[in-house]
Amino acid sequence: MKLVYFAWLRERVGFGQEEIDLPQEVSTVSELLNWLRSRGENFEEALKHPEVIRVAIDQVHENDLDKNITSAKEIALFPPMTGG
Amino acid sequence: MKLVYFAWLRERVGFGQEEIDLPQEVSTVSELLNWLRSRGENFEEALKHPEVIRVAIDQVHENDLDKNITSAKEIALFPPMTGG
Amino acid sequence: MKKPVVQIQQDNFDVGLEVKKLTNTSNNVGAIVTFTGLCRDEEGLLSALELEHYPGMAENEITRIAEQAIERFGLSAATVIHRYGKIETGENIVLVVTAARHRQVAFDGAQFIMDFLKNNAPFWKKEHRLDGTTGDWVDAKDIDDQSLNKWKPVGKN
Amino acid sequence: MKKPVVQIQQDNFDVGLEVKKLTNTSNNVGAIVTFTGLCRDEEGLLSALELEHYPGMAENEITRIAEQAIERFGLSAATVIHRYGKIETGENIVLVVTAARHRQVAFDGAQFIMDFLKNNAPFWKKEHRLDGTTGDWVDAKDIDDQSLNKWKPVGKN
Repeated sequence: MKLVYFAWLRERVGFGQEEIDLPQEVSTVSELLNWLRSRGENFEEALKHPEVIRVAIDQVHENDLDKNITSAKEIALFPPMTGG
Repeated sequence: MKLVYFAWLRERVGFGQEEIDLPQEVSTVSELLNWLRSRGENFEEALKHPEVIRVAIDQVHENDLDKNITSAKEIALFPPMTGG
Repeated sequence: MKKPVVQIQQDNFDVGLEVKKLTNTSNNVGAIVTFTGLCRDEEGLLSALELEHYPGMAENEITRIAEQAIERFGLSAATVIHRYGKIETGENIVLVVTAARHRQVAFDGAQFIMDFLKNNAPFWKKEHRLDGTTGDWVDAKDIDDQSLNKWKPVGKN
Repeated sequence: MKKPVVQIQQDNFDVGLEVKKLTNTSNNVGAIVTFTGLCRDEEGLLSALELEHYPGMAENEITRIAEQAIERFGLSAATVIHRYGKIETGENIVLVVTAARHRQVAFDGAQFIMDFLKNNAPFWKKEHRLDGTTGDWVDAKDIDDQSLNKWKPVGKN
């Protein structure tokens, strides 16, 4: 599975994308966020304000933290958008 | 005093403008409209639907039929506007 | 207060050029809205519209409306160009351009100008039909009148 | 349903050209509205904005929003162009063009697209300051979130 990060979230994580194998105990968005936080200080810092983390599954916005992600190809994490 | 007519009102009157001397008994918008109607069939036809006659005094819209017009230089009569 | 640019002319206008003029007025403009009104063929009925106007009053009335919009919404700039004479279907009739720091203000300013222009600017349209006949004078629409209702009077300060 | 034109690009766009493209689609278009979003200098603080985007999703999300606008308001046509990369103050960032028979529809369609684009299109802005330092990431504004409230869901027919 591909994980991609944007804007200050990318800067805090330290890179823009990575390929991961989802651990067996991770099957929802909120479980993914918890697992990522355990991967180091950079992720802890990047994800410390969950209320400003937006998630897209296969390039579609996903607001439901309980959404199953096991069949996703690409999950993106980013701050609230400021285009336009 | 100059009177000017526009659109179908101009077509029904038969000309676009004229110079007139305001009769002594005419001092308001509604008195002007009544006097004009007495000037011939063309004016009678042009002014027969008072609800669709708009009036401008010296190039400013005037909704008050009792407005005094004796010091006006130019009075315009026209149908509802359809610009834009 | 910034003065609006108001032009009443027979010639066509260039939307891109008028936008560029307002873009360069300040680096603190964040939003430009344009409205272009065009001559519709009304499902193939019309070949053109003939626009009659009241010279002098047309400029004055549109200037007054644009000045009100600049003051009420705090626009950075506003341009209004209205054509007269014979205008073929598909051609431009009227252009409104508003510039502001933020988008809602630019949108509101442009809509305000168009709503009042429709009701108060002394222009009248006569139809030229594709079959060669001269058609009717276009009727004023109730909907244009109603569109003023959304601009309730604001208290003076 | 007419498909919107959506472009995500580094290069600038030409407002006049995009308007002309929609003008020529039909002689029954009576109204064209454009919205141009520009890079403000924030009272002399900024020299530029760096726009980061999510390739693929940016196109998809804006296309979805523009298609919704076309269907909901019955637009004749819609174009959205959004730039990315480094954009100097005074330069264009985003363009929305809507065409319709009547003006209220064109205005509503353009505002709808901008309101949803602001909240849902995956773009992020980072400040470049005039003093040479790299500034903050621009914060999302509550007002952009609230601006969605005016577009209440409509019943399906």
